[in-house]
Amino acid sequence: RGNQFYSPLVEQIAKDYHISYEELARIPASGQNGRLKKSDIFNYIENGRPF
Amino acid sequence: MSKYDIIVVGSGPGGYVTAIRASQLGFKVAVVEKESLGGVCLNWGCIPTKALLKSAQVFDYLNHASDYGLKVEKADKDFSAVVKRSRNVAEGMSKGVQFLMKKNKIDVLNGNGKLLKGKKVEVTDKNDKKTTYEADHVIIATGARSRELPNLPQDGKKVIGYRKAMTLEKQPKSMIVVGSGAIGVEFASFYNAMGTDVTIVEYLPNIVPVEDEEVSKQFERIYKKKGIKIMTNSSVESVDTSGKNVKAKVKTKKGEESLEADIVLSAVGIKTNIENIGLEEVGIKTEKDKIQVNDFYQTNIPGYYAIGDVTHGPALAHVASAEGILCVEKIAGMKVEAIDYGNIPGCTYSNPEIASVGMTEKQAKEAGYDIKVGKFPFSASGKASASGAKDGFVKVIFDAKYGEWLGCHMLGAGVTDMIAEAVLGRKLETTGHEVLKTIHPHPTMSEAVMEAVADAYDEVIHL
Amino acid sequence: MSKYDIIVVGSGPGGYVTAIRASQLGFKVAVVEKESLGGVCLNWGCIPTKALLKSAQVFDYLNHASDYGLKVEKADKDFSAVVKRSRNVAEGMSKGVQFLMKKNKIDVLNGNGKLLKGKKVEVTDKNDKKTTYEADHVIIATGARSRELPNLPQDGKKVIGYRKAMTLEKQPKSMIVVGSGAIGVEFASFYNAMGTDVTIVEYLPNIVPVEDEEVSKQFERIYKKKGIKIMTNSSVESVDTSGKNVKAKVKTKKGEESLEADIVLSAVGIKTNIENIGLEEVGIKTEKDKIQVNDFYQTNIPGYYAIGDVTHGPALAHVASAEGILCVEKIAGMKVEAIDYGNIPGCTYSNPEIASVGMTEKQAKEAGYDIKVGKFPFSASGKASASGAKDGFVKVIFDAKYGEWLGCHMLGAGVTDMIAEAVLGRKLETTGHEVLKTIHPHPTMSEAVMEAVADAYDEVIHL
Ligand SMILES: Cc1cc2nc3c(=O)[nH]c(=O)nc-3n(C[C@H](O)[C@H](O)[C@H](O)COP(=O)(O)OP(=O)(O)OC[C@H]3O[C@@H](n4cnc5c(N)ncnc54)[C@H](O)[C@@H]3O)c2cc1C
Ligand SMILES: Cc1cc2nc3c(=O)[nH]c(=O)nc-3n(C[C@H](O)[C@H](O)[C@H](O)COP(=O)(O)OP(=O)(O)OC[C@H]3O[C@@H](n4cnc5c(N)ncnc54)[C@H](O)[C@@H]3O)c2cc1C
Repeated sequence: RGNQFYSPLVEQIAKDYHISYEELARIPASGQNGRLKKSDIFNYIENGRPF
Repeated sequence: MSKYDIIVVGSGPGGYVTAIRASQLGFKVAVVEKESLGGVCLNWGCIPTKALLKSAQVFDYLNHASDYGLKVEKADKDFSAVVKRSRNVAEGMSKGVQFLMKKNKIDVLNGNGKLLKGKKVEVTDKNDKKTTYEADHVIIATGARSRELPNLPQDGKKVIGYRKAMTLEKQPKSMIVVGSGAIGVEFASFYNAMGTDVTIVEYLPNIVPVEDEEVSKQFERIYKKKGIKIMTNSSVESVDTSGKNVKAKVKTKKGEESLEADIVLSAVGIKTNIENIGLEEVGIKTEKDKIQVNDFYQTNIPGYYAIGDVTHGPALAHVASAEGILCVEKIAGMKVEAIDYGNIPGCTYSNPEIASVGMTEKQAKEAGYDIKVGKFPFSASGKASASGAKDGFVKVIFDAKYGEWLGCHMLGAGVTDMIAEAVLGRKLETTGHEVLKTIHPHPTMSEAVMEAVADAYDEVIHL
Repeated sequence: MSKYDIIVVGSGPGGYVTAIRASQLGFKVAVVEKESLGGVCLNWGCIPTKALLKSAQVFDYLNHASDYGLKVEKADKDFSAVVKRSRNVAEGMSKGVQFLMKKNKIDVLNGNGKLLKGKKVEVTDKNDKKTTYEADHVIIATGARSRELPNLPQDGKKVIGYRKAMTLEKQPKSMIVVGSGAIGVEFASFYNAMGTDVTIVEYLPNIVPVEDEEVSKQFERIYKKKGIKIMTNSSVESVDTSGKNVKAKVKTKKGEESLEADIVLSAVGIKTNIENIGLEEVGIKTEKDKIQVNDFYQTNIPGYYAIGDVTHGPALAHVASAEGILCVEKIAGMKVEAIDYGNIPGCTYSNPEIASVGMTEKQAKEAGYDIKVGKFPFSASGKASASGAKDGFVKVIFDAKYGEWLGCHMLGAGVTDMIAEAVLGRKLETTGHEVLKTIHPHPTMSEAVMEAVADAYDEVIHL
């Protein structure tokens, strides 16, 4: 699962959208210390998964 | 002319906390205050009411001592001593702020502040002496006061606001509380415990109307059991203070009723302090009684900021403080994250207490979520039984799809200290699973959170 | 011969919770109990002691009524009524378990259980009738009892264990409590509040020795102020019960002292119930008085499991329950995560309360962490002032490198309900930053958590 910690909610959403940990790692994170938030992952999905 | 990095106008939990954080960040700071340090919260709000409510709680214990195997011969309250204790606590806190100002090398400018163009603040002291100060950043934190309704003018004697309600010389025999938000029901709780005959008049269909409907309903049942009269869907049309008592005409769904009481407490919300502080002169925009700001509390005029009750968002002390901290951290160039107004806890320190965060069941449904709801009543909790505090419950709401914790609603003893778990959990974007697998200590009231989550997923043990 | 999917031996918070979860998962379940449903916890542990402590708290309020502006002419306790209330609460909870067993269609087999080979359990009822039952899985949850020291033999009259200590017919004038773990100091708290002259004798250098040293020290100061005598680095060498009182010879660092009291309470830990339950016959391995199990509570013999006090790990009710749930979820083939024994909260319901989770400062240092420590005393908390509960503090420990929340230690009113935030935060692998930016409601005791974290990062506001 890579070296990054993902919140349980982000993990659930990623699972649902079949987003791998490699892909998750590319999503820009807006939380402190690079924490990836629900809003980040949904922004990414809405933008058509550009990375 | 003295020059500061930051001048904060108003020293409530918005203003004084802002000043301290700014000083920590290396700014030279002054705070302008025309009354007492600490603002409404410390002097006329959060703190003195909690002191009154503590006396009420202890009095309640005295009156129910035999439930605990104890004997009391003659329990009584000394109303003026109760009020005096509350004032002492408030004064102590205000002195504490004074100490904090000194410790953080913050100048306190006593007097009425008015904004001038060019990031200047004119301070008029009690001898009408005017001094002008300059700053790089001016932060408005002038807060709010009790809102007056045209048909409920406060005379400070028989029709009163919150300040008078916490400093009455004599305990009223009867009281009509208009409005059932946190402030209204807290006073209702206090005066009912003291033995005053209390009637609550609420315009909306439910008391504590911002809460989840189940909380409101259960709370209403408990209040009624305590002997508090509750009139919902009702509004006070007019008051007549000419006689010995107050007479209030109340419009209900069934028609007009006439009530009589020693005192009417108007607790229908707040009015911001935005008049005569120079907003127009500087050109700062307001909207619906609030100063308009962006995510970082900047007004439309560069160098001027506003935080706390004077801006949009819930009028709560912890919100005012958080906004102020964020505002100055942004000024200091720190990487900050905007406040998530969806994750602000709201608490009512009545008996029983109410605490909640996030969406109510209704809001979650209206937002289109497919939800899982769980509920655990304290009547099934071992700790609640041992403590004689079986009223209330914890209710949790999850998104069925991803497991997001959409809302948490608590009613019961001590829940205002328990809601932090839900706020942190939501901040960390937990799902129900992690809460369920977080081992809560036994026997505690907090186990009810875990059990409510279990109930949402049909795994509850003690139901 | 009746056949079950799962037979649980012992119905404490380990056993009965296991049985309920197993039933939810579709198993046919029986639970064997030789005494009362609910085990030590409901009948002789967690619950009845908390009922006693609640009476003590209320009695404390009665005695300090004037601090709250209240008047009490004559406050007294009715010791036997206090005890009776506690027994009633315990009975009510035990009946609750009975109801839960029925509701979940769990067979309760009354009698003494003994394991036989081939996953069988022989139950001997009170008329000495033996019946043998068969199961696919046998779970041992026989718990523990008060440990007896050779030089402190319990006669149940003047030298007693916890059961007797919560059911004394007469309040002792003086009491020596041997051992200052949670159980010892809870009884010390109760009897001190009731007016008994209490002396604590502790072998180790600090009372509540598993807690962070700062907690122990502060707790000791508070206890001494209440008039509790405390002897640390001391041990009871022998007791003489031949006279009217008990005479205890206590070895201290300074030499031998002789104490006298009505009663000596031995609270020096527990002894597991592993004798005569068939372990040897079946071949189940034990080690240092505990049944050996793996991460999923399987013993060395397939089909036999053990959970709760009878196994390694802290002897706590919430641990027993969590172990049982995990054990049957694993049996059911669910994907389960082993319990993180580093994240188990421990609570002491004395006055003030103690709650903690994770490492103490000393442990963190010994583990080689470079740490940041923060502390916020309740004396600086507005809510604590309003409540008259300024004793205590919240202390937090973070790893300086990655920000991991290594430990949280709380002393004060209501902290046993506040520790859940730290447990959940640690479960979700938070860093200090998120806790700091989680808006805690004002005014609450829980703000102290946020402020302690702020202190660790030199951002504390109210100090
Ligand atoms: C009865 C009551 C109970 C409450 N209980 C709670 C509670 O339990 N929890 C909670 O979160 N919130 C509670 N609140 C709300 C809380 O008090 C406010 O949200 C909070 O005080 C807002 O802080 P603030 O700093 O924005 O403004 P304020 O606290 O209103 O402070 C504004 C300060 O500015 C000063 N000021 C105004 N104009 C000027 C000027 N021109 N020049 C100089 N000084 C000026 C005022 O004198 C005042 O001191 C309660 C409110 C009331 C009335
Ligand atoms: C005074 C006191 C206060 C405590 N307070 C707390 C607290 O506040 N919080 C906390 O977490 N923990 C507390 N504890 C500890 C807690 O009670 C135990 O950790 C918990 O009860 C362990 O649960 P268990 O299910 O493993 O065993 P137990 O609760 O000991 O239950 C074992 C059951 O098995 C039955 N049994 C034993 N042998 C047999 C047999 N051969 N056949 C049939 N039945 C049998 C016993 O009768 C008993 O009912 C306290 C303990 C004491 C003594």
